[in-house]
Amino acid sequence: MSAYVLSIVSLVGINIILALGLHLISGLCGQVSLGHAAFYGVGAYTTALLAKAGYPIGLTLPAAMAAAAVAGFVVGLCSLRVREDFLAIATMAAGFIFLGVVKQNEALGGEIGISGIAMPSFGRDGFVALELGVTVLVILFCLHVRRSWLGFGFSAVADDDVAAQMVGVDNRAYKLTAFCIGTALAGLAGGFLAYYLRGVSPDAFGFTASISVLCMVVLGGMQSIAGCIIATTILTLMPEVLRFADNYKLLIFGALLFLTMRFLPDGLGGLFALARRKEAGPS
Amino acid sequence: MVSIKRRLLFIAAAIFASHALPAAAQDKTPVKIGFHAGLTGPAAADGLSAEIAVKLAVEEANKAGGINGRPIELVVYDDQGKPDQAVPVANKLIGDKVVAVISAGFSAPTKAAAPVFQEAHIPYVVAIALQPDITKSGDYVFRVGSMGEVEGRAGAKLIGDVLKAKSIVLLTIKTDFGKTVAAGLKGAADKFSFKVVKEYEYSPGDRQFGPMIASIKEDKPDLIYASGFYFTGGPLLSQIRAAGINVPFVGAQSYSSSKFIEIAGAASDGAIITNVIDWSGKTPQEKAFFEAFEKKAGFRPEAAGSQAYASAEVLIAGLRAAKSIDSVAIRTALAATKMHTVVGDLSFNSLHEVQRSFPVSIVKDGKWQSHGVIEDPVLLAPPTQ
Amino acid sequence: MLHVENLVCRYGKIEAVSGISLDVGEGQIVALVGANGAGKSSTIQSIAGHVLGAEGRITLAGEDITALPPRERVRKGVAIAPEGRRLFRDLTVHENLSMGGFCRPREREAANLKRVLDLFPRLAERIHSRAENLSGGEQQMVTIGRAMMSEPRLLLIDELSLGLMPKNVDLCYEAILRLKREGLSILVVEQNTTKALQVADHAYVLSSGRLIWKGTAAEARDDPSVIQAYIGSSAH
Amino acid sequence: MKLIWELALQGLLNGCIYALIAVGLVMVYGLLRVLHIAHAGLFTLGAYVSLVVTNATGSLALALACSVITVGLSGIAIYRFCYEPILSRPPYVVLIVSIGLFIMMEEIFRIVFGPYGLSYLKPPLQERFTILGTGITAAELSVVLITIVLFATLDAFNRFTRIGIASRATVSDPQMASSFGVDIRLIRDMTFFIGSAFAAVAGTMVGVLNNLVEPTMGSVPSYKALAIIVLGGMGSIRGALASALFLGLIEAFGTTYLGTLLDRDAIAFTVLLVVLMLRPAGLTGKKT
Repeated sequence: MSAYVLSIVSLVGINIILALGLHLISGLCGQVSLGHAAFYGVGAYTTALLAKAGYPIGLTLPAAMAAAAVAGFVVGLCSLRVREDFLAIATMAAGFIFLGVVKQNEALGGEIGISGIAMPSFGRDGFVALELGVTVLVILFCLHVRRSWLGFGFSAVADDDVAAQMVGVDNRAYKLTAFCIGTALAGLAGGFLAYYLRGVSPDAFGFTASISVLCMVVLGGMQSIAGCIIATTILTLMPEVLRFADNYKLLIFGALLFLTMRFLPDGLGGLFALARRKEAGPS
Repeated sequence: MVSIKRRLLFIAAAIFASHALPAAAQDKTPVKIGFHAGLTGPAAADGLSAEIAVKLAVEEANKAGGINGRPIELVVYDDQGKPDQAVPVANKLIGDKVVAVISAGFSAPTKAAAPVFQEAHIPYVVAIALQPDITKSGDYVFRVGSMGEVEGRAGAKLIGDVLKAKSIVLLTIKTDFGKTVAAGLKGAADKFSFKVVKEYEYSPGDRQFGPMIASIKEDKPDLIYASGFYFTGGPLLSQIRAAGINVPFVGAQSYSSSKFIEIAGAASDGAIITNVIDWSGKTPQEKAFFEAFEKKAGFRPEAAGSQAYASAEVLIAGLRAAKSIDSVAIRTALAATKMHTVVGDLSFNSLHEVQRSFPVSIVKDGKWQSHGVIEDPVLLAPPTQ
Repeated sequence: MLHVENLVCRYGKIEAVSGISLDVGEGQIVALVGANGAGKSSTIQSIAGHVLGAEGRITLAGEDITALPPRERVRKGVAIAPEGRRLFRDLTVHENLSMGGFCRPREREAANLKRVLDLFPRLAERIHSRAENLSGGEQQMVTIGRAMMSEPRLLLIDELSLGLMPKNVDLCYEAILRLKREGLSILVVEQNTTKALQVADHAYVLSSGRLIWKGTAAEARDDPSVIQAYIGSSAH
Repeated sequence: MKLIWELALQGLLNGCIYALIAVGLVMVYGLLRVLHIAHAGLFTLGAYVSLVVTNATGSLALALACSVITVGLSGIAIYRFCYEPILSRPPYVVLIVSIGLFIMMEEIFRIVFGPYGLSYLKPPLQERFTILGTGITAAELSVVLITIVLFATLDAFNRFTRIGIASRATVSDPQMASSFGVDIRLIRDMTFFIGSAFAAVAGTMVGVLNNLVEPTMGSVPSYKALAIIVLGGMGSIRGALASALFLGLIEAFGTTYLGTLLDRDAIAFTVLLVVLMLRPAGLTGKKT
């Protein structure tokens, strides 16, 4: 594989981890978040700072996950007070505050960011292999969560959190758990991104980034892990595939987003469900 | 492993080339130069201007015989102003077998691409990205745009020595450019015996500066120095004047677009900047560039376009001087650059940061006009580490 | 005035009302009683046109209104004071009443308003209060008043006394009797069977979506066992 | 003291612009519970139409009229073609449709008008006045006056006309309103028209104030206006005005006194978050 293909593949992997994190929070547990990129950023900055200080990747990535999960726990606690659109906007606010703090903090590189992170000792190919391996594990983990009691709890909360509470589901605990796991995954993705870019700069974790992750999850169909993975892959590859369209690339991107959701509101997951139903139809 | 193999191949190629020089002279296969910038998204204004400039430089070079007889082929990719797009773009350029690359991308994408090119040993000429760490990626990275810190020092000299201001207010745009300019300027304030009475910061998205201006009125400065871009500086300056503050307004090259004057209108009169290009266009080279660019683009070149053009000039000269497409040879030739470009005489220091002087421009009669030059090789020496 | 024939309402696979027929004569008060979930609300909402896909035939003064949307029914003279009152919370009493008469010419609004305020003098005092700031009783008055603003021939009232203090229940029933005397036909859904049967001319008892008893209110009143047997002790 | 007065004035001025932009979003949100991000694209469209017409004809008044009509009708078109068919879907579906639409609009502006931004050939409303010891330009004064007049008119319309009351009733309970004879579709069209027309006015005034109309000028309003919806507490127009002015003041004083701690957006959103934690239904919203 050429370096170009490798770089694309690893970007796809990072985005899948990132999007699956949001999938858990917004798709499975129904808590739409417009601030996911902030946790991505927390992970990336944690990794960048630790890697610059000489710590190995075996330590930086778990630390990134932990830091993002802690941030996720705090935001999750706040978000317990608000619901639906207010929750979305509260998470958006959290994203802007994260960005504001990072930009103003010289210890975090301020506007300039952090650069000069060394590739892990096993080299670029090894890094890509590690990252893809972890991506597969994350996918398996998410599939597992969905089938577990945890997943049922999430779906119950997503369906109707008042009703869920009435039948004895502690929706606060479930929401917090979803936030922690989802943001930990975002932190992991951020950690990989820091190595991938060999540095971090604040603007990569802004509102636009949060929106594009949400697009991946929604386009995939909120309920479908496969849909989420495919949508993420498509959206990540889109700039590459559309290179020929150059000037019209973002326009096409917007149009695709618009048209897909306008005419296929259940996302790609809905398409699969439709296909399955058709297959099963005659019987 | 790969890089060692490639290096061996290059050495072999170089040996082959040196032995078969007459044959190489007949070589008409194009030399590929890569180019990336934000051509869509928020970076598009600078990116498109730079693209026009670099294409212009390549056309002109091809008319003048290309690289020692071989035509130049420009490979252009859009990084959308995003760092995560820049890494695949860099790898794709490498896959396209470019011999060197020009970046007119902003800091974040350029910073992400620089290590990729460094590891592939592909000379990388950075036109406008000002993030200080970019050249620290390694010895294949060169920067034609002056670092913010250096431009800040040039601004300090302009304020203290030329405009004789004693107390100034500093308005810093929250980007790496703004922050580094502010650091350079504040660092040199004592040397040029003026005081920064207050520093304000604002975001690139801001267009309404009322509260800041209200507060500046209280500070009663002799001069306002504001880093920013034409789209912030234009509204800022007209609002400052509308509020009745009539002290000199000084800024950096990022205002050099004629849009700045268009936006600020009459208020722009007398605004002074440390520029990258001498607007009087005294040398035939500059004059020709102005005319050719304006014909192609429909507007006058500003900082991004000029620096991208200069980067192309530097790279093409380097390729010609290297007499081969071996990366080491190109790097060596670039490091030895000492030439006159549209942005003046320039050379690189040990960190491959550019050393050059700053023409000063002033708005008069609705046009940027030449207003002297800040020349001080010691003051304007870029950092070496 | 109203004739309902073989009404069926389904919500998904659940049949809430299975083939009910009933009549409301001109100038009559008819009570529709039954336990919770008997299908009373579905029936009355179907008559108002609020239930999508209700089957059967509904005629108003001989005119088939089955296929009409709610607003056409209001124009024809069917007004509802719905369960839970559903006032426009952010609007004032005056505005709520005004909305009731939205489908009638504006010139008649003042006269209609006067009629409603005569009926419920207390609303005159609260005419500029926001609906959400009213007491439960006042809200019910606005709900009935709002329906009256549309100059109905048939008034539907869903769960009139639910959540009201006895004093206010009496006030509302007095108003209804007055309206009846003015010639209005009224269909009341009630869980408070005793109260409903005191004012009604006819009564229908529903259970599990079926009509299980009908007759005059007097019959039901005289023979409490009828009601007791069908609805149980929950009736009071 | 003078500084505080001037900061307040500038804050209110910015607040007026926020209010003009946000009111449409608030109205749409109240009616449909849709986060109408593409509204910020209509704001930009309004700015472009006004600029192009003014530069062609020399009349800002004519331009404003064209802008209001074009943008108002575009608002209706967006509702009819983009939102109406998917209203029964969960809110995030409509949100993503709206985001897609906004991206498309920004890109179309860039492709049609270029990425550099356009300016007025003869910038209008440049005269300067001194009021209560403070200098103010005609453009700034116009913003304040327009805001007062438009909001007063809208409020009167909503309070005293039948259709205005009907539209508020529709916000409160669409089904009941419809059953009393209100044509819900008409109300929605009207809401989109009025909201978009306000955005057109806001876009025009921002274009005049900055003498610059850029393809991306809607990005900051696109998320700031969301904050106003929340602060104002769901769909209340008076609440929107109050919270827009509040946000303007917070930013004016915040950036002046706390600018070294946090940037403008972060200050605004910190306040938003604090308000949300204390009053989860917004500043003027009801307690849940």
